Amino acid sequence: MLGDYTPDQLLSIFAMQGFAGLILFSVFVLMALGLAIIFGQMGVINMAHGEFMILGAYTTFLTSKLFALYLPALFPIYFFVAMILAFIAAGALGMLVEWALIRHLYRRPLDTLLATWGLSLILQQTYRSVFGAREVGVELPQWTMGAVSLTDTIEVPINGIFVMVLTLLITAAVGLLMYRSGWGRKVRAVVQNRTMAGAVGIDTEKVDRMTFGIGCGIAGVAGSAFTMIGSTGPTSGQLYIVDTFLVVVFGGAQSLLGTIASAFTISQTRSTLEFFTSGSMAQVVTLLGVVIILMLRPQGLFALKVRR
Amino acid sequence: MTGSNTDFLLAVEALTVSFDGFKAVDDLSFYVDEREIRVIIGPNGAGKTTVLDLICGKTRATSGSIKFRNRELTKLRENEIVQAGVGRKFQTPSIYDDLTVFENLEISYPRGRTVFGALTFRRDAAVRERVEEIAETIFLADQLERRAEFLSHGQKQWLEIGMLLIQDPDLLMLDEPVAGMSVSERVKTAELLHRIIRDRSVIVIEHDMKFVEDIARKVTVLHQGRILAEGPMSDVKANPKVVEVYLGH
Amino acid sequence: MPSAPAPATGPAASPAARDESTLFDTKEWLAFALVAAVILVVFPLCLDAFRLNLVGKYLTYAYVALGLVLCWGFGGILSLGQGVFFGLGGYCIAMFLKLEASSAANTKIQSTPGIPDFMDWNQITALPWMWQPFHSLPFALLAVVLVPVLVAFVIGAAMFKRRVGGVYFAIITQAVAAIATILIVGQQGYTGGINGITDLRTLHGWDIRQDGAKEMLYFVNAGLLIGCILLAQFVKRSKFGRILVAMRGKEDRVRFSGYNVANFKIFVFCLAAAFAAVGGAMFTLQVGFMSPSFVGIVPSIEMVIYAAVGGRTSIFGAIWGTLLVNYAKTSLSESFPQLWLFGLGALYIGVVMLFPDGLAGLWNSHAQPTLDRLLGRRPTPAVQGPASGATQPATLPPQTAAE
Amino acid sequence: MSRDHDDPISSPLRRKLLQALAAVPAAGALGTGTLGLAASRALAATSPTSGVNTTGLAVTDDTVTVGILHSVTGTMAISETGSVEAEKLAIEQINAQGGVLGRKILTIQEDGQSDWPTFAEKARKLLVDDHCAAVFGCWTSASRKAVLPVFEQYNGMLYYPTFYEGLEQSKNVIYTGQEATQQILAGLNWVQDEKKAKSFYLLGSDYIWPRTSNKIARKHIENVLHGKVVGEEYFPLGHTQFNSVINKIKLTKPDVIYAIVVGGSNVAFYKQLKAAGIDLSKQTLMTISVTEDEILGIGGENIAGAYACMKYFESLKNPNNEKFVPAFQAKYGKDAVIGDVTQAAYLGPWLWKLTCEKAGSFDIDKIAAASPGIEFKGAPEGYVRIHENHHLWSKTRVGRARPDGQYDVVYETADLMEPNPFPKGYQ
Repeated sequence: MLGDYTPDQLLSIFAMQGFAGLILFSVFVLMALGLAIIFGQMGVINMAHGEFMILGAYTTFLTSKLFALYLPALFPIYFFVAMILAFIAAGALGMLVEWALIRHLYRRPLDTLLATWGLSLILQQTYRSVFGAREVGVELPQWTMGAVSLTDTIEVPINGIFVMVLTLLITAAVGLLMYRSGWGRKVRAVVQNRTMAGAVGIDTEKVDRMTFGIGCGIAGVAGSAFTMIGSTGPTSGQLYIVDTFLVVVFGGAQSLLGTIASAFTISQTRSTLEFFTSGSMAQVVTLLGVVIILMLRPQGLFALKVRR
Repeated sequence: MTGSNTDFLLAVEALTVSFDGFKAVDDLSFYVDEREIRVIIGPNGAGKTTVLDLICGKTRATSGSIKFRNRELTKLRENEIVQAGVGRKFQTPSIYDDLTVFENLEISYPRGRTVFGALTFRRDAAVRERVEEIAETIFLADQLERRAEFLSHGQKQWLEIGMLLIQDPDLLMLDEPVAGMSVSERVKTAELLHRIIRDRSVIVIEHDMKFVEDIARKVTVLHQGRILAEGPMSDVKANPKVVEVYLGH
Repeated sequence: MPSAPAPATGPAASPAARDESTLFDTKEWLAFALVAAVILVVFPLCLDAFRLNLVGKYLTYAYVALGLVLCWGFGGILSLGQGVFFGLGGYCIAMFLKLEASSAANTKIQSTPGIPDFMDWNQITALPWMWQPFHSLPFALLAVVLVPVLVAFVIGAAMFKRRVGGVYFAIITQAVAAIATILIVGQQGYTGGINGITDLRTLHGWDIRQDGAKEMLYFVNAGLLIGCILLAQFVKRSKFGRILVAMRGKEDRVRFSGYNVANFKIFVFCLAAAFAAVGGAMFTLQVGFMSPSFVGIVPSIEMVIYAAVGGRTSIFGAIWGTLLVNYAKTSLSESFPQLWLFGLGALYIGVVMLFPDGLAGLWNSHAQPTLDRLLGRRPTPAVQGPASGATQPATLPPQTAAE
Repeated sequence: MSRDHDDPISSPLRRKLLQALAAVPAAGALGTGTLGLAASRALAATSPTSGVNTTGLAVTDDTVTVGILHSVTGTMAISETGSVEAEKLAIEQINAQGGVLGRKILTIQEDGQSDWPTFAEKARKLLVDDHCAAVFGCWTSASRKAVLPVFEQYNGMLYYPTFYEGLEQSKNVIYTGQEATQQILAGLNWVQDEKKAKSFYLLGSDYIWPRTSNKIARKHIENVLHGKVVGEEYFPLGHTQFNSVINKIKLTKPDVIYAIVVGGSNVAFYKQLKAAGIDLSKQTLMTISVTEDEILGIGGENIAGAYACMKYFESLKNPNNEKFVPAFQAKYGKDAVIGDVTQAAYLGPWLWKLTCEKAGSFDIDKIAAASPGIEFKGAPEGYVRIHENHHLWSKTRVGRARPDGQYDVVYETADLMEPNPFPKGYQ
């Protein structure tokens, strides 16, 4: 199919495909980051991760309605407020869930899997009861629409750039938080040796709750950002679960860097395949590839040790 | 790298393992005779447990060779090493909490170890007798129907020893067998060990010096993954280097 | 080393001599008799043809739950992809039935008569090679079990040999379920796509849509299920069952007792796959079609809850759990559709947090002591024996077994 | 059912097919619609139950029981709710006019739970236990495929509302929605005439309806319109990343994007299309999968300018629709929107009533035989008529999406389009 194009066009194809891949990469990172913290640091399988994302999306939806109603002048910037609210809402729910459910289930990862699946069903039904079964349309500020033309033939959608920048910021923030802040040290201490961390005066319960809350909060922000590119409905979150888990596992669970690298690998593969084959085949081939690689290299791409 | 053939029961040669560049065991060589009792001592982090892990296959060597009756162990899977005649007791009691004492011992009984064998395994008289005999040895004859999880710490240690005994290994490796025991349990364990080390080779890791002196003929002192000293207890005890890094503390 | 096998007549005085050579102990006999009586006698007598068919459908899920009890309850291997095996089994028999329903005479109006209608709609002009052997019933029956077992073997061998377990295994099986669904839906020319393989009519000329046939199939289904229960019970009572339990807690120790753990896991995973596949095949026969909606992630996880509600380590609990959850689903979702999803969600949480041993646990901790007390007063020797925990000690987690 | 196959010459299926191919549009000319309405009460008085019900249906002297079978729970509940509402509204209106053959309609509603075996089960229940005289229901093809053998085995009557891929015809089903050619061909003709379109990019969700529809579209574009298909692509259900295909679209610059994406993917697709700078006021996009219902989720501003090819739009101007829309909104709220399928579902009870009155009976065989030629002049979409192949003759319309979520009707075919579920030359 490439024979039909001039070299110039080919260049723009590759450039635009590269951006498409980068956008997909950002989406994956945003999805996986919260989960990587929760799963990687706490060993908890949060099957309701997608529902936390959708909570963020619904928060954005409500915020947009409120702004349209009461603060129409500020509508263009409502999105930033919405993201903060999404973080708070999802984070607060996350902490509540940690307190009510998760803390009783540490060391029983398969049970957290089932319990959070139950939670996801309950959340879905709650969304359905509150917001209706149909997807809601989130009205976006005008500036998020359209594309930036880099050259005559290379165009990049603004919302894609927005998601990329957001991903960069959040990743940097999480990195700082985990590796440069006192709180991050505490988290890592608790992960490595819970008893010892407790003994030296770290409130492990509080650290757990905060970690879980922050992981869920990031999911909320991701959900908020996804209103730009995806759908917001009661069951939309479920669509993300498989991809998200595979990204985290493929990256090697415990390492943040691994998660990012794995998101990059998977997104670029899929985006390239999508271009040369079709959407369905691309997804099957990518999933299959990831599963086969995981079978051959169960520790994931970048982890140093096998966790059992 | 493959080691040469020897008359030793166990020949460890040039054994090295590194974790992310850190050499936990560094170019280690030592030999264990048939029916020898070898005690390994050394400060924390000296690599004692890692050596046992390497021999029993739990950890894979980076280089070097481990030969058991001139059979290379580094390439075998754990279960094959066990079937070759090496038994291992872990530092913290590693038993099956959800099973009874009887079932714990029965699982360790060396018959029906394949899938098909396990499906067709029958609890016949030979099995029962052997289980009861071992239970007698490890002071648990009256606890056979008890779930292992409800045993005391000392009893769990004994049970694990019993699980090794029923395998009847030629080389028995014990990692701190008396750690965490009460005084009376400790006495009984010493007595138990004395009985079971009689007709096989044993490698013991132990911190309890009195216990070590009691059973050891030859001691290997490890420090930072290497052998610091080796020889009869009395020699080792007098070795100034050993005193400095270990005994002096 | 003493090794002369002898009949089980060891020292009788010791409690250790409790007889494990029989398939059931007394309590299990009762549980088995109850299950068999209910599904073979009570249901057929009390339910009309419609309800009986419904229960028959529920029971096909019980095969999956049964497999999960062995695989997850005993072995600690949680597969979130059992729907794949259920589906594969179902598709294998559906392919045979579809070919029989697509005789040249029945499909005259197609541009290519003699091939399934959905192939014709997808411009396929000749029967694909992988469909060819499904003209033969023996092959199809064999494939029902062998194809899923082969898939399970490949997955299991790859994963367990490399010691992937627990959560990782669960996530990968889930991905497999996702892949299977996308493939089945996408390759509609070969699989019938999202509609599945529908309009199945006869099995060797025997019209499976008639009430009589459905009743017959119910009994075949119930019989096979009882066969699978017996097989599961055999595995549980054998040393294999105890090794599974041992593996669940201390995998390393089992290795150092001289067992190749991976082989045991592969076997039990394949067995669970085979059970699920038989269930899928019976589903197809009783319901009359197979579709990708039983293969995906959601149905696969839902099947886990059947086993969990019954009590993840209870073979008989799996049957009751499946029946109960499905009954609740059918009746609750009719009258309170909203409530049902809340209820199902709460069920997952409750069964994990409050009743980890499900129905079986509740029975053992509440009903059984009462029953023992009642029966203890009467001169009934049947249920006498060691205290309730002792007959099934291997399988009960601490909460209920505390004596 | 087996009879059909043992003796193919007399098979009703085959006979109808032959008739369909022979195309006999004149057959429907004999109107029964007005006659039926007027005669309803007279018939009631003169039709004893034993006469109108010889097959043990749930008919008494003053009631007749029908079933409604849709998903009220599960993933399909979103789509099927509108159909349930429309069917209930129609039944209510019919009852207000005196019912069918003088009998009030009672309904039994069952929930298919978005689960195909459940649909089959409930269909069996409605037919075997409840002896429903007719069932209005199903939405997805998968659910229809699941219940079809049940309806054929127990001889029931299903009124199926959704536009679908065709390739099916049964004595026991009346298809009140369009089969694929009715939805596609006229729209493509229009877009070629109006937009001088030569090149088309086909895409859709990966399952039978979009694939079959695109297949028909491709044949029509290549063989009839002599245009070019520059790309054809499918995405798994629930797919949310369309940037790659949007790039391909930008590169191939098709005159028309022909999109049959469904569900949540729809939302993502149109948002990303807009974000990528593809302006639907300049780039022609035609869809057959977005009704007013779907726009609620997509957001009107994201899809404004796109063309949809349907038989009904809520904004349609005709006397019937001007009564129907307010009636619907009076019952279900003023925000309720009415899509193509909802309107088709509304037709079901009315068509059944008219057929009963023509046949003078509730018996399924008589209904099936009397159906061809039944006309309904009160349809919100305008005049419709049942074809010998049990599908409806109806017009095809093209609407242009407005930012407020409604469509402006920009074109409608002059004549009714003939339903042709097994289109020769398109397979």
